[in-house]
Amino acid sequence: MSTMLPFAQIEARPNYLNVDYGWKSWLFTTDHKRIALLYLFSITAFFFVGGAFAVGMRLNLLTPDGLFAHDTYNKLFTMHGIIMVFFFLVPSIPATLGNFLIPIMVGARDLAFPRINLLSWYLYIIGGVIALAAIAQGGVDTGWTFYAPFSSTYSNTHVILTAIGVFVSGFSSILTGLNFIVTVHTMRAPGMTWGRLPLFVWGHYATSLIQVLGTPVIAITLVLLGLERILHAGIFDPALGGDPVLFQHLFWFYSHPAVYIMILPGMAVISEIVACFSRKAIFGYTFVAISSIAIAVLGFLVWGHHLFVAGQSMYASVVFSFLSFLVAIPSAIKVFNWTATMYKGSISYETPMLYAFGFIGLFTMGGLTGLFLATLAIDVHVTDTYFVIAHFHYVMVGGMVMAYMGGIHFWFPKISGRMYPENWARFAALIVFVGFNLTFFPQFILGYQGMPRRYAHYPPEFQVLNVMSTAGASILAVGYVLPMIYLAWAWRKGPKAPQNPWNAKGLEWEQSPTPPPTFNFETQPVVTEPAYNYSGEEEEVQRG
Amino acid sequence: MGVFDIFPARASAAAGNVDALYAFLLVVGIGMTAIIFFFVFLFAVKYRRRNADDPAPRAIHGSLPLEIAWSVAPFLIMLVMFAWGAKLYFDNYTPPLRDTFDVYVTGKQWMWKVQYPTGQREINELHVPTGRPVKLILASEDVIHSFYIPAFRLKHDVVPGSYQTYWFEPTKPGRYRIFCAEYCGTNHSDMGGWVTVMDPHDFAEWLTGGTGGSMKEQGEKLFQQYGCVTCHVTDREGRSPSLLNIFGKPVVLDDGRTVLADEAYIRESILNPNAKIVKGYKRDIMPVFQGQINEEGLLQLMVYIKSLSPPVSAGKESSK
Amino acid sequence: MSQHVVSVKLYAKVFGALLALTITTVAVSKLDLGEFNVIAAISIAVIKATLVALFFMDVRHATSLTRLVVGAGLFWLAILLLLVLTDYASRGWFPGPHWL
Amino acid sequence: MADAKAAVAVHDAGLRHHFDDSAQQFQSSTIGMWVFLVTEIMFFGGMFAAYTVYRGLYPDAFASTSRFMNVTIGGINTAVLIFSSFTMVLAVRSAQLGQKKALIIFLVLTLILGSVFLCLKYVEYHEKWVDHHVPGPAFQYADSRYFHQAQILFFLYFAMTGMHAIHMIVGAGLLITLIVMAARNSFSRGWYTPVEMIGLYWHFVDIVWIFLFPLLYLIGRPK
Repeated sequence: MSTMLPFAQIEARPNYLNVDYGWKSWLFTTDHKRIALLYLFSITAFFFVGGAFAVGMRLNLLTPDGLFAHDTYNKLFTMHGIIMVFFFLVPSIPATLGNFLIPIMVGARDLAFPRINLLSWYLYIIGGVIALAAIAQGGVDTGWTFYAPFSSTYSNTHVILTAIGVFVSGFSSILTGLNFIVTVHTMRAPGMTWGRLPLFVWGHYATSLIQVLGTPVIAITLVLLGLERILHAGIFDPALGGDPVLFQHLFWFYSHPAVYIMILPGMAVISEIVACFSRKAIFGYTFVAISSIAIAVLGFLVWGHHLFVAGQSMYASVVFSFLSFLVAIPSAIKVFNWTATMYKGSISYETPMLYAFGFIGLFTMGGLTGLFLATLAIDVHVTDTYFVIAHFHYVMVGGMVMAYMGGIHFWFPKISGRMYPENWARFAALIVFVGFNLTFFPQFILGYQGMPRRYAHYPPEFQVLNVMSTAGASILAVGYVLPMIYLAWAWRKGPKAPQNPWNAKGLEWEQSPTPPPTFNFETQPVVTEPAYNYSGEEEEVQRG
Repeated sequence: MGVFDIFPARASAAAGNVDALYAFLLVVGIGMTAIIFFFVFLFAVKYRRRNADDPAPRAIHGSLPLEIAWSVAPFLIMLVMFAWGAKLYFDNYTPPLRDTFDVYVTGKQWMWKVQYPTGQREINELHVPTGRPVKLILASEDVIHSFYIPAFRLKHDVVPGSYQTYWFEPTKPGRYRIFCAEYCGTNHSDMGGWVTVMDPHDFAEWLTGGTGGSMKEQGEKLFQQYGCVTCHVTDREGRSPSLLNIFGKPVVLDDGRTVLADEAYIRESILNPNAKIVKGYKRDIMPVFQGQINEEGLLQLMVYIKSLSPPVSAGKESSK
Repeated sequence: MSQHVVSVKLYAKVFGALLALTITTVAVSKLDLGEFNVIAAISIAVIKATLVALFFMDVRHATSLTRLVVGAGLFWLAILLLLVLTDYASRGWFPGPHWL
Repeated sequence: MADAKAAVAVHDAGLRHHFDDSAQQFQSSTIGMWVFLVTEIMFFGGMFAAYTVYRGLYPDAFASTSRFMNVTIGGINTAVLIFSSFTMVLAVRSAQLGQKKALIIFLVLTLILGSVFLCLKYVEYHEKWVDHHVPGPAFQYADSRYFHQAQILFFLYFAMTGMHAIHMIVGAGLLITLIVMAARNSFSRGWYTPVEMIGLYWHFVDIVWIFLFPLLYLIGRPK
């Protein structure tokens, strides 16, 4: 453990925040920590833009006849989907926590390509601005899935402009993935073998594989869609000999692995939090690490389960259904290993751990309902209904956003040098858990009862459950606004954080000061013990 | 249907099978969730940190047998789900080959046009008899829609440019909702309607009510008008395969494949004849009709061509 | 830096082989081999691509990690092509498999 | 993205501050470049998937379009591009040996050959423009049976060769920066990473064309 500096001097010592001031030091920085903060503020902004659209949708669904005109509602759910998927969920943890922590966790001074990292943020902002421009001019009403031939021929909204926005921000995701892969391969500190890498790094390595291998396919799909919309050559238009199912194949080839881009970083954060707050090594470290890679690889084989009813041949559907069950196993292994880690641990209930409990419970429900959708006969009944909406919100909001909030609270001291108010944070976590379940559990029932998704008006018999869902959404909104307030307050006025407030293991806590200097370490770190060595055993132990 | 009913109204035998599978999945799902919630709660309380300076617990790095157990066990349960789901999927999407009551449904931006072989036409309404397999032949005139009847637990995307089919055998008379389940534009949420299940007696009565020129006659007119009859029926020079008695039977193609002469095959052979050439016949003989015959005309031609293959005498059991 | 320097002669030989293969593929396309036209064209292209990759892009002396990255790229391209084709290839099959 | 590869020499011949030694930096650049090339494989892979599907669905229409593909220009272009790959690899070799003059000559040769390719490509596109074979409202096709299906093939033709041409133009831009840097003695026996990386990129674009040529030009059933 490096020597503990008395409180007073911590602030004086130069760190990545106070080493330089002024907008130039932010907009032209190549320091991965500052780029992480740039991403943090822009992603939070997009999260609340997407959230505003969600509030609009829930208000409209209070009554069977809806509040808004059809077109407005169609644009609301489309923009909610696009902003949340491409501008919040895909970049969130990798671009913020990943950017900030991976170099420190592997013991490097920065990512492999710092300038490409800055370019990645600029591409994200340019893509975001283009998408916002499309919204300002009237938005797009094709759904975030842009299905042809509606998007290529029949919709008269700003499809091409939005597609360009998503296309540009896609390259931001590719470059982040490329940066992480090269950093993990070539810039690990001496002693930091693959078997000692924190699971946070394993999770992001798997995510980067998907970002690098999947995103280019949606880039070319959007280019073809844009060309089709201009030339009407018929590549996706059945009236001119094209096949709209081909668009769905190319779209979902990226978009299903994209949901693993969203959840794997969440799992990565949860592995760290559960190990730290149980004060115990992760149970089955090798299995949890390898299951991240297994999810990344198998994730590319299963996209056909989005096309069971779309006109795909029955034999292909059977193949995709079987593969979709295979991909569920690594996720199950992770959940079992987290639970087993808590066995005989010494568990404390700080906020990150509350979010971890929430994640494990809700992600389990989200994953299991995924099995419902992988079962062919059930999918025929429930696809394109609110059952699917509930499933992916359980995984994305119940899983990913909970892990994101948990990660932000867990590393907030390291990032800002300050502590957040514990009781307010616990209260907010509770509200998020309650609000979330009230919002999305009724949608499972709505889904099996047959209420289709993307409906501006719905039959009266579905109203009661919809009102419950809207009520839940308002609670959830409060749950998301609270952290904004107390974290902003804590950034300036929170109590000074010691170097390792949670007594956690890992280079970022033990060998890097809080907040870290520009090059992360005063002396080059050397790793001598296995990851999560909370029990203080000296020698290398045979991995489970 | 009550507000909190987890099983909506059921109007066909297949719906019962799907509900049984759903019940099985619910049991497995709720069971697994309960196990996880129980253990997380138990460990969180039992092993909570009493005071700050508790000794760090001993590391347990993992156990291979446990890892294998909780990988293989879920996989076996999943195999049951997979096989059961796949079987029902094939049953529901593969119509019986003979004596089904065929209804032609065409999706158009924001309405469903339903046509019966006897010529009746309806908008957003479907009338079906109980106790007899009803086969839906689905087409679309513009974008992708999806003909969804929750009471039968069935839907299928209606992809323009091809026919999709599924079938059901209604059991409970009543009125059930029809929805469009694939987003198709502005009034996607208003593109619904009602399916009325009637017992055979009332249905026969209803059927004789509205009589327009039956689809078969209009199909025959088109069959003459486009000159199909000259090659496919009267011509004996063998330039093109005869269309008598071919519907529902396998057809051997020139590249050796065997294809079933169903609606999709006939439609494709009209619009894009070179796609599948029957063994022993030459390519590039039949003109391409892509873009010349609209959906309605195609459906009428289909009914007429099917009438050229009279169903085999009722005695033979339909192979399902 | 990659220390080994390759002789110009070897590069010239590879260059000659590539030109020869180009001429061959054009010549082969003139013959009527039915289905084999496509297979011949693609296999010649694969040979040419492998030559460029091994010699010109120096994958011969590359680290095993680089070879892994190249292999992964081709494997994922294969996933995209093959799984999309499982749908299109099996569309025309007999609709009802009676074994299930 | 490309400029990041042209790192400016700071002290130990181009070593950037966050790397321990230049071997680590070179290895990072190589892996980074290859990972980028994998993203390019998947990028073009999407179009190859669309091509494969439509060629499977409409073999006759695709075969009938081969009459309108100018195989001679295609063949010459293939030879030109292979030749440019050859000069590029010689350029990298001379950079390895620190022969500045030879490096510049070969880079200029590669640039010229790339421009020849683009000019021939322009000639082909113009020929198709005149024949009304550019997909869109003005598209015409001799054989009315395959009007729609041929338009899809020409759409794929222009999409794939167009995307390839854009990559050629970007490659030409990179070559120009390399020539300027070489002229300014930025490279040495110890550090010539940008030359090697852009060489990899150039060879990749050549490999894409090696697949495009037979698939788009040589699909006709000989009459």
